Amino acid sequence: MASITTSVGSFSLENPVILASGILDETSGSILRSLRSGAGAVVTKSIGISERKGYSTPVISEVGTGLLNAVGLSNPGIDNFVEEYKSFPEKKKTIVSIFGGNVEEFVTLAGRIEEIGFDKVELNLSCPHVKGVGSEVGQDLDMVEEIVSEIKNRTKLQVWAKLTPNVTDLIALAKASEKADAYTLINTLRATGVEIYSRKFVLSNTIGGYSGPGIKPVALRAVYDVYKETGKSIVGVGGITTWQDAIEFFLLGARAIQIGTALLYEDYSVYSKVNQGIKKYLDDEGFSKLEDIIGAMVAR
Amino acid sequence: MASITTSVGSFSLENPVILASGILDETSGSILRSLRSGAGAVVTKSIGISERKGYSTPVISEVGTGLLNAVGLSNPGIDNFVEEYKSFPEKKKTIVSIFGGNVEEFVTLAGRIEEIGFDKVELNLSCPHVKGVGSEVGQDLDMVEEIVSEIKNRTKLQVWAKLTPNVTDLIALAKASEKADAYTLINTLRATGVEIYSRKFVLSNTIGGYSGPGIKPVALRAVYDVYKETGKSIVGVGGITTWQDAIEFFLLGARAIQIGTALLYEDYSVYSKVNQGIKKYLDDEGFSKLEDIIGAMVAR
Amino acid sequence: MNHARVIDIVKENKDVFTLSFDFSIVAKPGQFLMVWVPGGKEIPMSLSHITSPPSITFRVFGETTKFLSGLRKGDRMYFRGPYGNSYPEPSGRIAYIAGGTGLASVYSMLSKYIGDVFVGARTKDDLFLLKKGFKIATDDGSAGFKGTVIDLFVPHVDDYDYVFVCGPEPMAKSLLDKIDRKTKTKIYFSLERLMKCGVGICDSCSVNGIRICKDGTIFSIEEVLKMNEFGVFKRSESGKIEFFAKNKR
Amino acid sequence: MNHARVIDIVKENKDVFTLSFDFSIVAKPGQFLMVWVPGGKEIPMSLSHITSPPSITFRVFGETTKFLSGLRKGDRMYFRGPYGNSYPEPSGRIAYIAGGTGLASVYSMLSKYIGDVFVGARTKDDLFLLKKGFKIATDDGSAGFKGTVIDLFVPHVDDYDYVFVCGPEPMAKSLLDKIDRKTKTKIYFSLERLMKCGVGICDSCSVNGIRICKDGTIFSIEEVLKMNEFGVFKRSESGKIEFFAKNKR
Ligand SMILES: Cc1cc2nc3c(=O)[nH]c(=O)nc-3n(C[C@H](O)[C@H](O)[C@H](O)COP(=O)(O)OP(=O)(O)OC[C@H]3O[C@@H](n4cnc5c(N)ncnc54)[C@H](O)[C@@H]3O)c2cc1C
Ligand SMILES: Cc1cc2nc3c(=O)[nH]c(=O)nc-3n(C[C@H](O)[C@H](O)[C@H](O)COP(=O)(O)OP(=O)(O)OC[C@H]3O[C@@H](n4cnc5c(N)ncnc54)[C@H](O)[C@@H]3O)c2cc1C
Ligand SMILES: Cc1cc2nc3c(=O)[nH]c(=O)nc-3n(C[C@H](O)[C@H](O)[C@H](O)COP(=O)(O)O)c2cc1C
Ligand SMILES: Cc1cc2nc3c(=O)[nH]c(=O)nc-3n(C[C@H](O)[C@H](O)[C@H](O)COP(=O)(O)O)c2cc1C
Ligand code: FES
Ligand code: FES
Repeated sequence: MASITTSVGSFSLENPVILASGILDETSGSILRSLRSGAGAVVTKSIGISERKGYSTPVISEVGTGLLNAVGLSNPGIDNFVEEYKSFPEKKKTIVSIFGGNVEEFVTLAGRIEEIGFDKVELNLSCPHVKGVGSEVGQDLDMVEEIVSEIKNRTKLQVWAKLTPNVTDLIALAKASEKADAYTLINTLRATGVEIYSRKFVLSNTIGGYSGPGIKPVALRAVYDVYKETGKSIVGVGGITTWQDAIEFFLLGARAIQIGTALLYEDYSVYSKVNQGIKKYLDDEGFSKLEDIIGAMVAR
Repeated sequence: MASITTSVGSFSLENPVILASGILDETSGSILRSLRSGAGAVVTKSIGISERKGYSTPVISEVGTGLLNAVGLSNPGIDNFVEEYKSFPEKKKTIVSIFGGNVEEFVTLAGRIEEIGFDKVELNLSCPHVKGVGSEVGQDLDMVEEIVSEIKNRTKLQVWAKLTPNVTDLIALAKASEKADAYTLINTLRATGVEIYSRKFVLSNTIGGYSGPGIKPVALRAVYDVYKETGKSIVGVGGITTWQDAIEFFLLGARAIQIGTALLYEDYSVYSKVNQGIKKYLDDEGFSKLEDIIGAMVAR
Repeated sequence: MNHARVIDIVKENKDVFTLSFDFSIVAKPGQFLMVWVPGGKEIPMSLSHITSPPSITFRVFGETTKFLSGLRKGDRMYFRGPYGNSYPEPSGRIAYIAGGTGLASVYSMLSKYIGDVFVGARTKDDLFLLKKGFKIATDDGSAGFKGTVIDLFVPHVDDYDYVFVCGPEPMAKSLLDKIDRKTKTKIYFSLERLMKCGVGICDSCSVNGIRICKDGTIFSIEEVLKMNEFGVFKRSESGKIEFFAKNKR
Repeated sequence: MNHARVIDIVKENKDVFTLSFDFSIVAKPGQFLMVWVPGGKEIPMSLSHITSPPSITFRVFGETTKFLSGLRKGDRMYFRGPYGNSYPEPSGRIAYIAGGTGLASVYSMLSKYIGDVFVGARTKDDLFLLKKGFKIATDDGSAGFKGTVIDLFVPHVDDYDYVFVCGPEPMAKSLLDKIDRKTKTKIYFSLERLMKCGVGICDSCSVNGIRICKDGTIFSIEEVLKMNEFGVFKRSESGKIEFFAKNKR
C-alpha cells in the first residue's frame, strides 16, 4: 500500500488529514477522540487572551451547499486554556490556533502555549465575523508581517499562517507572512443567510463564515495561486468532504488538508474514509507515496 | 394578486427577474426567447471593442454546488454587435453589458450602443478570468470612478455597475462607482476545478468564475453590505434558482434580480416559476406589492 | 429551518407551558428540537409528544422561553431537528424518573410504553403534566415524598427492568452515586448540556469527547459511568470549565 | 466528468475511427457526448452505438479528433453527457440520410429500426461503416450515384413514412429546398452547430433562439423551417455571424 505520511514544514504526520480549527476541538476530550478516530493532527479552536462567550445562538445555519457560522470566537481565554491543556498527552499532534487584536497579543499567546510544551501554532488571521481580530488583522499586510516575524523570532514554534480568502490580493498576504512555516488556506467566506417567513437573519450576528462543499472551488483556487507563486508548504482547507476532494488539494500543492464542516456530514468516520480513499487512489494510479502527487498539476 | 413591478434607477420593469449577462444572451434570437418566456429584462453577453473567440473548450464545468466557467469574454466585437442589434425590437428591455481595458474603451462602447437606441448599460467591472479587463479594471478604484463618471457625463445611458466580490473592500468599490444608477452584485467568484484521474484542470483557462447555488451566501452578504451602506438601487445576482432565493435578495435590498446558472437547472421556465413564486409569497404574507419587502430586513 | 403554526398553547402551571404545533414530524421518543425565536436565540427543547400534533413542554426560564410562552394559536414557530438518538425500546417493567422539565423528554415515551413515573420538583406548584399514579417527590414536602425524586426511587430500582432518567445533571449524578451499580436493571439517562449547534460540530455540549447532542442525548448507565467529567464540571458558553458546586476539586 | 476505458478502436477508413468504451451508458438514439481530451479541448460527438459497449465514430479533423484516434485499448477516455433529445420512435417505412460523419448519429438507430440508408461522401475513400444495401452517393462518382445524397434521395421521399437526416447544414438545407414540402412523410433532422457547453447555457449553438444542443439536436422539418437563420448563417466562436457561401444576403 502507498504511504500517506507527509510533512508540513518540519512537522511529520502519519497521515495528511487534520481537524480544522473551530469544529469539535474546544474540549480536550474531543481532540483526543479525533486523534483516536484517525486524524493525523488536530488544530484547536482559536484561543485569545481573554474569555469570550461568543455570539448568542443561532451560531450555525445549514444551507444547501454548506454551513454558515458565527460562533464568535468563543473561548475560555489563554489562562483557562493553559489550565486545561498543560498536561494534555498529545501536544505534538496538536496545533494551537490563536487569535489576537495586535502583535503583542499574538506574541503573548504564542509564548504561553510554547511554555506548556506545544510546538506548533496556527495564526487565525482570517475569521471573517469578529470585529478587531481575525480577518480585520489579517488584511493588514504590515501587521501580518510583524505578527509572523515576531513569533518566529521570539519562539521556536512552527507557525502556520491561516489566511483569509476575502481579499483582493491573496498573494500579497502570503508574501507578508512568508516567514511562516506553512500557509493554511482557506478560512470561511464572508456570507449571510435569510429566513424568508420571519424575515430575519439566520445567524444572531447577521454576518458569518461560509464553509463546506460550496467553498471548495474557491479554496482550490487559493491553494493553486499561493502554491504556484510561493512553492511553500500549504495546508488545504475548505469544503473537503471526500477523499476525492482531498486529492484535488494535493494535486494543487497542499501537503496536508484540514476537515471541518465534513464532520457534520460524515462524523468521526471521515478521517478513516478519507485516508483509505487516498491510499486506494495512490495504489490504483500507481503512486507509491502521497508525496508523488503533491503539486503535480502546478508548473513551478 | 400582489404587484411585482419594480424599478431600478429610472427603469421600470414589469417583473423583477432579469437574465444575467453571459448566459443565453449572445444571439438576438435567444434574448427574444427569454423575454417571451417571462424575463422582465435581459442583459446581453458582455461586448468589447474587438472580436474575441474566447477560450477553447472546456469553457464550463459543472460542480456539485454550481458551475465553473471560463468562456473568456468571447464576443463578436462592437461593430458586429451593432450590425446584429441595430434594428433589435426590444431595446428598452435590454441592458447591454460592456467590458473594456480602459476608460476610453468603455466610453466608446457606451457611445456606440446609445447611438443605436439602447438606453441602459451594465459595466462588466468584474469578470474574474480575463487579463486586463473585467475585475482587473474593476479593482482599480480610480479607474472605476472615471469609467462611471465619463459614461454618465458623455451619454444619457442608465448605468449599472457590476462589481466583483473578489475584493477586500466592496464598499470602497461601491463608493467609487456611486455615480452609477444601480449596482449589479455579484459577478462570479474566482475559482478552479480539478479532474483527479487525468490530473488536469477542468477549464482550459485553469482559473474560472464560480456561479450557481454555492455562491448565494456570498452574494447575499454583498447585497446586504452595499445596500446598508449606500441605500442605492441594487440588482442582486448569484445563485438564484428558486423564488425563495429571490425573496432573500429583495429582503436585503435588491430591487430586481438576475438569473444565470439556474437556466441550466430550470431552463426557460425559470422566469415564470420565480415570478409566480414571488407573487404567491407576497399574497400569502399579506403584502400588496414587491416594493413593500425591498430592503425590509436592513435598518438604514 | 422549518416553521409550523401553533395549534394550541396550554399553561400547565405557574410557569410551564405545552405548545403543540402543526407539522408532520418524524421523530423518535427522546429526540429534541432546536427552537428558534427569529431575531432572538435558538434553544434545545425536547419533544413532549411525537405523535400528531407534536408538542414541546417548557418552563419559562429566560427571554427565549418567555417569548415562546407568549405565542398564540396560528402564530409561527420555528425549529430545526429533530436531533439526537432516542430511548431504546424497553420490555418488562418500566420506570421513568423525571426532575423538573426532564418530564417533557420522558413524556414522549409514556403513550407507547406504560410504566411507573417518578416525578421530582421543588414544590407542589412546580409540578405539571401530572397523571394518576405518578409518584411525586418535592424538596419541601408540599406534595408527595419530602426529598429528591432519586431518594424516592432508589429503594425500588430492582423492581424494574428498564429505567429512563431525565433531569438536571446533579440529579442524574446523585442517582449514579446512590444506586447499587451491580443492579441488573437497565438504566438510561437523557442528558442535558449547554447546546449551541445541536448537530455535533461545535463541541459546546461535549463530556469526555462524547457529544450529548449527537452521540446522545440518551446514554446507558455504563456509558455515563465512563464520563469522568459527568457531574463534576460543565462548560460555560466560552468553553470554560465550571465545577458543579459539590464536586469542586 | 465521466471517464471510461477504451475497449477497442477500429480504423474504418483512411481517417474515420470507431472507438468503443467500457461504460454502462444510458442513452437514447441520436444523443451526443462532450468528449474531453484532458489538457486539450472538449468536442461534441454523437454516440454511434448506444448499446453495450457504447461507441463513437469520428473523422480525424483537427487536433482533438487526432488525439482520440491515437487512443489504445485500456486508455482512459473522458466525457460528459449524454446530452440532447433523441430521434422519435418511427413506424412504417424508414429512411436514413447521412452526409459525412452524420452517419454516426443515425447509426445509433439502425440496430433497432431497420430502414433504407442513403449515404453521401466526397469520394469512395471517405465512405465508412458501410453495410449491404446502403445506397451510396459520392461527389465524384467514385462509388454509387454521382452527386449529392440529397439528389439521390429526393425522388424517393414519398416511399417512406419516416426520414431521419444527419449531415452538414448545407446538405440539410439543400433537402429543405428540394423537397416537396407538402409530402406526408415525417422528416427529422439532427443538426450540428459549434457547441461550447453542450448543455444549453452558452448560446453558441443557437439558431433563432433554439439551442441545437438542448432543444435538439433533433428537430422535425416543421421546426427547422421556422428557423429562418438555418442554412443562411452560422456563428463563429466569437458569436459573429458568418454566412454560408451560397446564401450570403
Ligand atoms: C437536549 C435538551 C432538551 C431540553 N428540553 C427542555 C424541555 O423540554 N423543556 C424545558 O423547559 N427545557 C428544556 N431544556 C432546557 C432549555 O433549553 C433551557 O431552559 C432554555 O435554553 C432556557 O432558555 P431561555 O432563553 O429561556 O433562558 P436564558 O437564560 O435567556 O438563556 C439560556 C441560554 O443558555 C442556554 N441554556 C440555558 N439553560 C440550558 C440548558 N439547560 N441546556 C442547554 N442550554 C441551556 C441556552 O442555549 C440559552 O441560550 C432542554 C435542554 C437540552 C439541552
Ligand atoms: C452534436 C454534434 C455531434 C457530432 N458528432 C460527430 C460524430 O459523431 N463524428 C464526427 O466525426 N464529428 C462529429 N461532430 C463534429 C465534431 O464535433 C468536430 O468534427 C470536432 O469538434 C472537430 O474537432 P477537432 O479538435 O478535431 O478539430 P479542430 O479543428 O481542432 O477544432 C474544432 C473546434 O471547433 C469546434 N468544431 C469544429 N467543428 C465543429 C462542428 N462541426 N460542430 C461543433 N463544433 C465544431 C469544436 O468545438 C472544436 O473546438 C459532431 C458535432 C456536433 C455539434
Ligand atoms: C463552526 C465553525 C467554527 C470555526 N471556528 C474557527 C476558528 O475558531 N478559527 C479558525 O481559524 N477557523 C474557524 N473555522 C473555519 C474552519 O477552520 C475552516 O477554515 C473552514 O470551515 C473551511 O473548512 P471546511 O469547509 O472543511 O469547514 C470555523 C468553521 C466552522 C464551521
Ligand atoms: C457561462 C457564464 C458566462 C458569463 N459571462 C458573463 C459576462 O460575459 N459578463 C458578465 O458580466 N458576467 C458574466 N457571467 C456572470 C453572470 O452574469 C452572473 O453574475 C454569475 O453567473 C452569478 O449568477 P448565477 O449564479 O445566477 O449564474 C457569466 C456567468 C456564466 C455562468
Ligand atoms: S451542541 Fe454543538 S456539538 Fe453538541
Ligand atoms: S452549446 Fe452551449 S447552448 Fe448549445
